[in-house]
Amino acid sequence: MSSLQVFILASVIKIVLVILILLTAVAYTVWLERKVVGHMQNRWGPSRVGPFGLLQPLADGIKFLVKEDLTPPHVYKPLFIAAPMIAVICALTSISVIPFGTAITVRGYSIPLQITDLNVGLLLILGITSVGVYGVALAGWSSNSKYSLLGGLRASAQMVSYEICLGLSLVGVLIVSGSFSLREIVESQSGHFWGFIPKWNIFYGCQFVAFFVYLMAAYAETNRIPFDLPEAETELVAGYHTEYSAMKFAMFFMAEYANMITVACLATLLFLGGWSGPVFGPPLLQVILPTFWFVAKIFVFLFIYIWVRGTLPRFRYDQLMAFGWKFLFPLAIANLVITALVVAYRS
Amino acid sequence: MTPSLHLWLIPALPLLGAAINGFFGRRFSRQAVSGVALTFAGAAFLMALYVAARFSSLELPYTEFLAHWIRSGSGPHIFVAEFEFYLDQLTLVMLLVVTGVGFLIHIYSVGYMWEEGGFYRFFAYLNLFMFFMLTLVLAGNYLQMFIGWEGVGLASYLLIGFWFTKDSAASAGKKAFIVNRIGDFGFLIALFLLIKHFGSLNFAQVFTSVSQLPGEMAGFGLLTSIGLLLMVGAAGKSAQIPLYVWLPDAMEGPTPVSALIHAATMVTAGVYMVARSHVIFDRAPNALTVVAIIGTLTALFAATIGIAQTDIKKVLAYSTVSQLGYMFMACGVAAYSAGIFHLMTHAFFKGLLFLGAGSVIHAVGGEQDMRKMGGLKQYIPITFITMSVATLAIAGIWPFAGFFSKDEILARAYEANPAYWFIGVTTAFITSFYMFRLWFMTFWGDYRGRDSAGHADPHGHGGHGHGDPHESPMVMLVPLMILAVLSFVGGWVGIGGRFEHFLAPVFGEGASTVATEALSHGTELALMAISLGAAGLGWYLAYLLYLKRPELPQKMADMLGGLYQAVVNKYYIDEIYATLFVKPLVDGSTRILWHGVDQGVIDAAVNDAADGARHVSDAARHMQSGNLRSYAGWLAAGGAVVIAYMIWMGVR
Amino acid sequence: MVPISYYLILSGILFACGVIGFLIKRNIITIFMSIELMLNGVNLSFVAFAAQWGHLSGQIFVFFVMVVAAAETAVGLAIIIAVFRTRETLNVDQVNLLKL
Amino acid sequence: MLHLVLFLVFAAICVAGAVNLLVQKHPISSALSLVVVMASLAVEYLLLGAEFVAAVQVIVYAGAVMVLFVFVIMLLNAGEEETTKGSRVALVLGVPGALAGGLLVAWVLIRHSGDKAVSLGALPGYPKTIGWLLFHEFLLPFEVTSILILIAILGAVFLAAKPETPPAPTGRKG
Repeated sequence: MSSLQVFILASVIKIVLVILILLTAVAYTVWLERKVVGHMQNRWGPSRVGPFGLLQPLADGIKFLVKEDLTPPHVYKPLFIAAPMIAVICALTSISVIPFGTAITVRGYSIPLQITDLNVGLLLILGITSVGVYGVALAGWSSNSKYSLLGGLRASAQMVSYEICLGLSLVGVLIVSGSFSLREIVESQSGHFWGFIPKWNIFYGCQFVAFFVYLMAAYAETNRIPFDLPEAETELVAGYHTEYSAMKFAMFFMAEYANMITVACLATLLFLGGWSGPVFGPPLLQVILPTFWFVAKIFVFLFIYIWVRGTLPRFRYDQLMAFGWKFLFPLAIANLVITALVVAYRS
Repeated sequence: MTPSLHLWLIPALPLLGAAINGFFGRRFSRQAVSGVALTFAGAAFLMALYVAARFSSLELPYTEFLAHWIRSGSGPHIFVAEFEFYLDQLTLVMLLVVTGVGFLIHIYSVGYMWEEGGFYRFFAYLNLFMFFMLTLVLAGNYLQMFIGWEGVGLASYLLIGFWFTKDSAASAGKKAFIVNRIGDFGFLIALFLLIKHFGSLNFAQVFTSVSQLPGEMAGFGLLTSIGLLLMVGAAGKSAQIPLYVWLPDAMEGPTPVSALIHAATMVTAGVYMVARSHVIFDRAPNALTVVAIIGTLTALFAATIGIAQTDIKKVLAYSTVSQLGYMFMACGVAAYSAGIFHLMTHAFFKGLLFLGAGSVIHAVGGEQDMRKMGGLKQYIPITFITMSVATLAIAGIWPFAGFFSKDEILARAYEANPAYWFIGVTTAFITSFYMFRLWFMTFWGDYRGRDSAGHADPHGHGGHGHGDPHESPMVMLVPLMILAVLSFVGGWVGIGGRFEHFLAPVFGEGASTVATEALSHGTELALMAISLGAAGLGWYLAYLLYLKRPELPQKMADMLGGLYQAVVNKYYIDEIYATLFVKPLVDGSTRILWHGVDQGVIDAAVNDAADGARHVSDAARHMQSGNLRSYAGWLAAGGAVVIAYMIWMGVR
Repeated sequence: MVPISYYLILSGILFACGVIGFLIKRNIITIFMSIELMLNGVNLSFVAFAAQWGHLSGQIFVFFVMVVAAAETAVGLAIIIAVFRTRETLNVDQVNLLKL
Repeated sequence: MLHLVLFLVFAAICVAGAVNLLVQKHPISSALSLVVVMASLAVEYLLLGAEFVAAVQVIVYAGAVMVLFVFVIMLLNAGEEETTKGSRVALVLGVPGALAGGLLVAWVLIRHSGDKAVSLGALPGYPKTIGWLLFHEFLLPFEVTSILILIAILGAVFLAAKPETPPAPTGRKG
């Protein structure tokens, strides 16, 4: 087999695998959230379908698929249909540059655990995330409903605002690691300092402020509590997806959770050292361990997501804007300036 | 090298006084205003005295440089005018006259103007006048002299129109200013000619250049033109035919102003200027002849008008014109020092006459008509005595000041041309007549003012009530007394040609010495006797007509008829001027300049341009539709044109 | 291998579309988008020229154009909002008070 | 070959998007066409090797500028475009002018641009090199644009703020 053929074959396998895993992960993140929040609220959560309710996502999926797909009158149909697709496509595409671990070697071919490695991988994710806004905004607009329109408006304003903080928080990391390539960023974080502390950006690069800003901005970007104003059930009756049902609604749902996972991956890669961690044991274990660490860190991140959801109330809209522009934005800039100065001093 | 005299202080001091009074006087009390004015005028006088005291130790002429003024051009065509001061004997005489008489009149004014509104304004103007007059006198070049020349005109205008709410005063001020402008025009052209031909206005340089030129014995050359143009200027300032008409009207100003400006100092500036430019006139005999003729005619002409005037100040005004004519006559026969001598004595006695007249007017509550006076000698004795001295002086009675100076002029005129002398003596007779007429009408006989008292000048001295005439306060009388003394003794400096000798370095030895020797002693004595006789005759005639037989003048007037009317109406000169010059000028301006040029051409051009612009804009504004897309359309089309043009021109 | 002129022609087409959009569209927001389209056309030619001359300053220029475009968008849209508040229309044919 | 195919495909998308922008009556459709144009332009940039420019194109233009457009369209609830006849000049003079200008420029370009062709990624615009240039050769313009941005933010806030109330959150999208 020529190397091109190997490349194409490996790519196809990787794409299929990643999509399968991602969709499953999305489904089980929903389950996890319901379960965890349930326990936090002294309930059981899903427990009827399968052991511990583990088959619940499957049941939900079937339900969405077979439900009647209602299209309300007076909607602008092309966009009404296109909007959830845009949302889910953008959510799924951004996973393509995420590396899940070191390269593995199969029959002498080194295959990186990543669909594609780009010089500007991080920028690609940012770009795709920002394009993802259209899904929400257009859904709100095309529904021809005032709740949806308000939700769409809120979503677009909020996401544009917080995108700036998100981007600025990442610039600090970029300065420390000096690359846009996610793999290189992770590799720059391997090793330890002072004997035991891992050289993660959050520790070694002193990017804990950036991490905090990133965390906040990520919550807002993914429309999660406490910043879930575009879909605030009590005010806007689910906001931009009020008029959606069945599989279209499911697409928004999937997009949201896929985005959560992407954001968690990104946080892990940029701040928490990616797949770096203690590697030991037999060769097979050594292959699996980095990916394990990676998944574990994502899991922790997702858990914090759910934990926050179970804990914090929702912001008011002007508070959201004030928090973003008057607190996070200056904080991110201060972090950027200090990081730049420190890096300049070190070199 | 003589140490600096700080001549610049002499004009600068009154200027400072004028500035203080002019800017802050409104808040000052009258005492403070008069204090400031008197201090600075007096200081100028003291400076002048100091200069006189140092005079014998100076290298003459003494010049003092103050500052650079104009520098233009370079090389041989450079023109330079500096602020500089020039001091010689002539300047010193003028300096003393101006500051001395000026200071006395300042003192007098404090009393005279005490009741008037605008007290500070008056003294500011007066000090300003002193500044300009002293600048004129001390100037080191013609341009600086011109500043003073224009400045005294300005001060004169301001002071004639001092009571500017009175219509006649305002128009008299304007008349003085406009008539003076005509003269100044001639003066300016003379200056331009000087610059053109001599490249300088500095006295020393100009006179040096001129003295190297040959005299223009005949014809009409450069120097003659300059001389005549200077004479035009002098005629304007010194009220000579044909530009004398402003001076009688200038009597609308307060009386001290008439005394200072329109008798003693400013009007003599023309004489001073001619005397100062004697180098030019010496080489232009034709111009000098014109000066002499104008002076002689003016002397006679104004004197005849003076006979019939009833306003006390008008009489003195025509007298002034007449006396100025004498001075020009003197200059015209190249007897400059005689002219200056008469200038000085005239300053004393004419200043005194005006001040005395002011005192009389003050006494009778603002009345100026002599027919309503009479018998005032027992009411105002001091004024009477001083006025008498002045009258004797101007009539030319020995040994008063006027005798010496007038005699000198007449002698020199006789020497030049007996016709001048004859007219001069006739004028002396008429002068004596109308002056004694004034004297008798005012001070002798019975007081005729009671029945009609109350017709006081609205700006006059109504505050004094309408009772009997009363003597003026001391502050007015002291200057009168001092001037009376000067009028009495002032002529003695001329005895034996001392004054002439003093001025000889300025006017050159030749003219004066030759002149004195030309006349035999006997002829001189005869001439003296004749002029004394003429003066006596004038006195007798006035005594006869106005004291002994007061009904006679009316009869004579009836007898003379038209001639008398002509004299009363000043030969209708004002009317003739109005018909000949003013009306054509006004009509011409109205028709040609206003309706024709201004409305027809300038306004029409402006209006048509505006109309045209509006029509074009009316058409073009449709482009400016306010529609964004239209603008973009024009832009796109224009862009296409530009691209096509660039490709056409081969820009790749 | 693609000739540079292809890129330039594409950029020209985009620019012309922008100009024509400016001319024929009535909605002020769409007109504004036409301007963005023109800017994008110009950007493409910048990048193409950068490739032709082998110098990156062409690409740098694109960044400046983008910055200016972003600033322009912010201000322009704010103006549009202000105009809409007072005139209650987005049709430029009805926003024509700026005339004699 | 692949290069040419990619170029043609995305150029076609690009032109289609641009034409669609003109044809569509509703501003939001026009806006989405413009997003398509920009996205395909990003691909063209990639073909020219300007990967950083391409990424920024997507982030800034598609992700921020056009979102603002959509936001404003939604905020003002802009409806379908009315076809008013406010300007004859634009149609009579402007469109022919624009077409003529475009044709002239195209003619010049085709005549004079020569046969120079670029291969895929001929001049890679790496972020590092671009950044280096930006902070060395173009430092002053860079700083000036930052001031421009600041002014634009202030201007936008001021303009969009309602006169009586403090700036509304909608005005802060600069």
